Order: sequence, then C-alpha cells, then structure tokens
Amino acid sequence: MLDKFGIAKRIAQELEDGYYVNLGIGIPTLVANYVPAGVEVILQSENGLLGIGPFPTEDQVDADLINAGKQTVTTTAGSSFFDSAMSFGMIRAGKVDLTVLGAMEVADNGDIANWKIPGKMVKGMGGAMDLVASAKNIIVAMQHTDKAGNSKLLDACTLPITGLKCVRKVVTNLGVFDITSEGFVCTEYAPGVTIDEIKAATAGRLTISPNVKQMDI
Amino acid sequence: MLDKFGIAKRIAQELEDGYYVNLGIGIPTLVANYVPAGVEVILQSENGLLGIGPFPTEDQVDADLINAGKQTVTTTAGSSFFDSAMSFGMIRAGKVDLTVLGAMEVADNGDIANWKIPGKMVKGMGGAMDLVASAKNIIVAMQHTDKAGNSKLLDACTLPITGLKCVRKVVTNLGVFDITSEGFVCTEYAPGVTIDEIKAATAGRLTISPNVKQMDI
Amino acid sequence: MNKVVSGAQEAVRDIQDGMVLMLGGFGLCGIPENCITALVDKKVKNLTCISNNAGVDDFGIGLLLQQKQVKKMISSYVGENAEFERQLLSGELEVELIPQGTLATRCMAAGYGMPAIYTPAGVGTEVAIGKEVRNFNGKDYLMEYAFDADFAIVKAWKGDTHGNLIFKDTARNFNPLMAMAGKITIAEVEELVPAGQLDPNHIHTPGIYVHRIFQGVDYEKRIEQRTVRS
Amino acid sequence: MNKVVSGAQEAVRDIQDGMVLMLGGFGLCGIPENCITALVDKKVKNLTCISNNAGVDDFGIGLLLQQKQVKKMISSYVGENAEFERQLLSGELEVELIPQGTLATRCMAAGYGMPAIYTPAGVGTEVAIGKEVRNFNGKDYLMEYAFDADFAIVKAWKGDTHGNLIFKDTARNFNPLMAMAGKITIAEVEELVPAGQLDPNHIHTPGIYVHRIFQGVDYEKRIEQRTVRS
Repeated sequence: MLDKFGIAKRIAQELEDGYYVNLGIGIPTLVANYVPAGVEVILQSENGLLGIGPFPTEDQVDADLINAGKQTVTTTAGSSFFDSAMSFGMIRAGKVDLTVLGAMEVADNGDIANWKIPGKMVKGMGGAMDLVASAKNIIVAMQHTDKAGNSKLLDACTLPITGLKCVRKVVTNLGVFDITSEGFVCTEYAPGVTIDEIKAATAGRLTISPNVKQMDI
Repeated sequence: MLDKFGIAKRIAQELEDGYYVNLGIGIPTLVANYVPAGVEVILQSENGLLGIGPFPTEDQVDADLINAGKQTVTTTAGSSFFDSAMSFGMIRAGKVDLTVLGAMEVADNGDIANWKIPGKMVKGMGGAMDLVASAKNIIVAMQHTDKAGNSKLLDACTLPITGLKCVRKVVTNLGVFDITSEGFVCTEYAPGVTIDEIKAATAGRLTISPNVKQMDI
Repeated sequence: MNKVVSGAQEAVRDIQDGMVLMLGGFGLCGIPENCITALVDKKVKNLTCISNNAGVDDFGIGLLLQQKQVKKMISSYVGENAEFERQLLSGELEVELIPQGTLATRCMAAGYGMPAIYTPAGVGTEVAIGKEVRNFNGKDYLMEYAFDADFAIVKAWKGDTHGNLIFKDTARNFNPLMAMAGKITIAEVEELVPAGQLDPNHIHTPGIYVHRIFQGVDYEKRIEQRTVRS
Repeated sequence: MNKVVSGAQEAVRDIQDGMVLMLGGFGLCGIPENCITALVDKKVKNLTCISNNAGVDDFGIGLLLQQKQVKKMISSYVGENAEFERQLLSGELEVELIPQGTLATRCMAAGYGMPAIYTPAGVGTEVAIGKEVRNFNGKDYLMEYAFDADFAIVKAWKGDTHGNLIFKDTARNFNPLMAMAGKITIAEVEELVPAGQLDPNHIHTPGIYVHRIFQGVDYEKRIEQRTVRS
C-alpha cells in the first residue's frame, strides 16, 4: 500500500518532457518532487504563473510571489506572469497537458466531487470547476477509501459534483485505475496489495486489466 | 464655407481635457493639429497604441511604430502599447470618449455609411464597424455634399450601412449638425454660409436651432 | 488630465452605501490595502464585494467584514476567515460562489465590452442552476454575464500620472481585469512616477482604464502561507 | 522541452495544402517575414489565411498571392494590393471581410477556450447576415465564433527557448492573439535568448502557447506610409 508520497511518485511517472502541468493542493503538489530525470515540466499556478520553482529560502521570500495554495514560492528560468483571465484561458483552451487533483469522490464515468460537503461550511470551488471542465488530461490523486473505510471510487458521486466525465485516471494508495467506458480499469496494484483487496475497496464498476501488474515504484 | 482644415479646427473645439480620442483617417486626423491650449487629449490608435505623438523626424522613423493609417508615428509621454483585442475591447467598453470619423453618408437617425460602394472594389471595413457600434460619442467630419453636389446628409443611407443610429454630430464645410430625434439640428453655420444654402444642401430632415449662430473659428 | 489624488481617503470619497465594488488580489497578495482601510474609516455599509477571496479575520476584506460593512461577497474561495463563517451561518452575509476562471473572465468581459461569455466551468453542477446551457462543437457551456461594478479598486506595483499600471509577479492576478471593468477605477500603487517614465511596452493596464491613482503608504503585504526551504 | 527549430523552413515543414493559417501583423508591421518566404518556397497551395491585411503586391502575404497559394483571405482590410484585386475580381480568390475588432476577438476567444463571443460590431449591416443577434441590456450584439486555425504564425521582437515572447511597439497588434489561437504556433523572433533572460513580468505571450521558435534573419521591415516631419 502506498503512502501519499508513493501516490505522488507514481503520478510523476506520467510526466513527459515539455509538459505543462497544473498540480492541485495536497498530494498533487508533492508530484513536483518526483519529476523523472531528463524530464522537464513546467508547473502552472492558476493565480498567474508558469514556471513554479521550489519554496524560497528565508531571504528570497516575497509576498508578491505565491502559488495557488497561497504559499510563497520562487520561479524557474523561463517563467512568466499573467493575469487570472489568461491563466484560466490557457486552462480552458486545453494548453495545459496534465492536471492532477485531489478528490472526495470519483465516479466510474469520470465524474468528480471535490469541493463541497453538505452541512459543512462551504469554502468555495476556487479554480477546481474550471480545471475539471477544461483540462484534457486529469489524474486524481487520493486515498482509495475515506476514514470510515468507504470507497471513494463510486458508481455515482453522492457529494455535489465539481465536473462531469472528466477524470481519466485515478491513482490511490491501492493502485492505478483508468476510467473507460467500462468504468474503472485497474492497470496496476500497489506493492503488498491484492486484487481482492482492491475489489473489496471499490464501489464503482471495476474491471481488472488483463495486463495488470504490480506498480513499478 | 470651411475647408478641411476648418472642419478639423471646429471639431477640435469639442475636445475636453483628459479625453481619450480616436481619430479616423482623412480629415479626422487633422483634428490633432488644433487641440486647444490647456487641453490634454490622448489619441488612441486601434492598432494598439494610446498616446500617438507627431510624425517622426527622419532619424526617429521606426517600422514597428505606426498608426492605424499605417503611417510612421511617435509616442507621447505616458503612452502604452497593447494588442488588437484590448484595443477594440476598450473601444467596445466605451472607454474612448470621442471618436471622429469620415463618412460617405449620414442619415438623420444617426446611421452611417462609410465603408463600401457597390460596384467598386471593396477594401474592407477595417475597424470602422467596431468603432461606430461601440463609441459613445461619434462625430462625423465630412464634406456636406459629394462631388456631384448631392447631399451626404440624408433621410436614409443609400450605401451599405456601417452602423446604426450611432452618429451624434456632423461637422461639414457648411456647419455643425446635432443628430436628435428631430433629425439634423443645425446649431452653427460656417462663416459665409447662409441657412438657405444649408437647407438646399441637406436632404435629410433638418431643423434650425433657435440658438443657431455663426461658427466661432 | 488629472487622475492623481492625494490618497485613499480622497480616492474612495464618493463610494456610497450599497454599491458594488471589485477588489483586486488573490488571497492577501496584491490587495488594495490602503483603500480597504479607507473604506473601513468611511464606514460605508451594505457593500457587494467582488473579490476572489475574502481576506483573513484581521486583514484585507476581513477588516470590512469585521465592521459588518459587507452585504454580499462574490468570490471563488472564502476560507481562512472565522468572522466570515459566523456571519454566513447567521445569515448576516450573503455569498455567491463562482468558479475562479468564470470570475476572472466575467471581469474581463466587462472591460472588453462583451455582455456575456461561454465557459464549460460548472456545467452539470449546482453552479449551472438557472443558467443557459449551450452546446458548441459537442461540448456544453454555460452563459455567464459580464460583471457590472460601480468601482474597481486595484493595487499595482508601479503607476504613472496617466494611470498606466505595472504589476509585480503574482500580485497581478485579478487586478488588471478589474481595472478594466470598473465604471470608476481606483489604483493604489507602491511607486507613482510622472507619465513617460514607464516603458510603454511594459504597461499591463493602459491608463484609459484608470480614473484615480495615488501612491499608497505603509504596505504590510502580509503572507498567508510562509513556506521556506532550508 | 525542445521548441527551438533551425529556421523558417523547419518551422513550416508540415504545413499542408488547404490548411487554415493565422498570420500576425497589421499592414506590414510585425509580419512573420521569414515564414512567409518559407511558405512561398514550399509552394503549399489552397491556403486560408486569417490576417488583418493581405500585404502589398511584392511583400508580406502579397508574395503568397503572387504565387496563387491563397484560396481564401479572412481580413478586415485588403487594400493596397493590385494582384489581390485582380484575383478577387476574377473569382480566383475568396475574401471574407470581418470587422477588425471582431477579427481580433475571435482570435482571443480561441486562445481563451471560449467558443463564441458577442460584439455589437456589424449589427444592422451585411456583416450580420445569417448571424444570431441577441439583445443584452437593450443593445443588440452579434454572436461570432472563435477561429479554428491549424497554424498560427507570429513575429515577435524577443523570445526565449521556452517560447516566451515580447513584442515591440505596434508590431504587437494581432500577434499575441494569434499566438494563443493556433493549434500549432510558430514564432519567429528578432532575438532568441536562453530561458531565464527575459523578465517574467514583461512577457506578452507565455511560452505555453508557442510550439516552435527560431531567430529570423534579414528582416526588411518595410514601411507602408513613411511619414516624417521636418
């Protein structure tokens, strides 16, 4: 079974040289730490930056330079700043190659719920709805089940929807799941995890790929 | 009767301090030469410049710095460059205070025709349709009659329309005409021109303002 | 041409109770600190604030919330604010949540004279309720209207006496969009220079969009998430 | 990340007969001279060119017209070109005239993922024929669709190896809009520098929009109306 770093590390294997990538808050942010050698990716921050660099040293901290999680950051060589309309314009136009998001629930048709829990204070969707409605390649990074052990991979979302039929792949602590017309297709299982465990933990339609293999991580 | 310089000079009296102004090709361009003392206006060029300066000296000529008439120009202090979408965005949003255009015909309801003559090679409307559809204050600068002596102030345009009900004022070689629900209202006549001459030269609905006076020019 | 005002107090002088304001900034980054303070001092009430976020309890728009000057927030994300939450749950405060890209583009639309735009964000969600859905090339889009704000209040890095603005880094965010969108636009800047001193190729917001400008004072520029590496 | 190509010939290598191209520039100002020459050399035919103007007889898009490589021009103004006029009158060339602001905004819409925009330009004119008219707040607007171009070919002043672009003066015009709009965008620049040498606050076109970039050669930068004062 993977921890959150393992999930991030596995998703990093999806990165290709020259990709523009938007990483959501939480596990997705960790993906930046595992970019494979020889692969150059450019991270987009939807508050108006292409080319997010590492966190600053104490003396580099600049209040005017933050990421979408409002953390202080730096820039990489070749970065650019732009306004929020252009930022979401490039997202909407499909210029971002890969988007990695967290989620509360994913349905086997690719629907995603990740912004609101009825009865709890609603903080807002931020840029999540724009991202899921427009990104051409969305990978969800999340735990396979919630704290009570309920599957987060469902046949239909129970929470308010963020976007329809948009998730292409889910990477959880248990494995990797493509979303196809057949529902979730398990293509890889995490080290130490059995197919039966995956079946037991998944509520949505699930098929096991004939080529399923253990994750190489 | 005014020559083209006189028309430009009279229109310049409409300028107020701080105005952003778009001047079309031809007589409108001449208006820039008669900005009243103490009045600062900023000229917009729809190819992406606020703050058009005078023509360059020989050694200032720069192929990258032209106006909408494709003439080499210079900039004034406080100028800015922007792309064509922002340029027409500011026009469409009504940020330009005054637009001065030439015309082939103006109707007494404010319709304007200034882009196409059937049977002749059509060069295109350029930015004229955007300007007339959006500008909040449009003054037309033109000769009162065509070369054959036919009125260009009509009850309805005969040429293909550029825009509907948009012209607010017409300044011709004969006088100044507001466009109101009553049609053309003559508020000023040019030196040496009689009201009867104006009536004879105007085909659209025309009333003479009770306060009509000779142009102070 | 006289756009320069003495300071925030003069800049916000005619902002009235019940008006609709746009306020630039993302989180606490690039917010018009001086004008927010002036609005608190002015005690205007029942404001509708269009702003991506609502500040924190004791900074940014949070200061207006503390004084109960805000009737309605139009934002994409409003966490990090306990007083906000209290007012929302008690019904004192109205909140309209809008996808961030939609929020940005509705500002831009206003500045570009476009009455409405189409975006796929929110299709199939509760954001779509009551909105027109239209299909283009096989994909559904929501029609969203341009904002209509009485004032836009923005913060820039440098500005000149003609109102030209340059923003720094991610403090740009919504500021240039809102600057275009206000019927009256107020810009506070860290450094105000005479017209002609900024490179016209570097201007982010041409002065035509800016009606009042002043050099702000005492910028705190508070950091929400100070993250450093060793 | 490898966007740098050896020159115009490599940049346009896969432009095929019948494709839709956007070409930046206003008049002869800011046009992609190198790529136009390469397209002439390549002898691609039946092109649809979206460009504000059509060049002059012996420069700019006029060079493509001379070789009868253009099937259709989509422009706002096409004067100053005798060969153009001849082909148009003889029916060899198709022309679609579009208001300049509409042309610009349809490019921007493509780059911003907006399938359609509303503009008042052309309402009540022959431009409106066959188009949807919609009233917002008492004013009529035409719905106009985003362009869909196979390639956008733009000219910038400076660029870096990541594809970031900076334009100079009014040579900016349609270039950044088209750069955003192409499925594949080619940028030729006067000066190409390594990533990191351009100030990220001065970038007009972020590199995400640019797929191929090269430093052009032998720019003529012809002037259409050389006007000077003494």
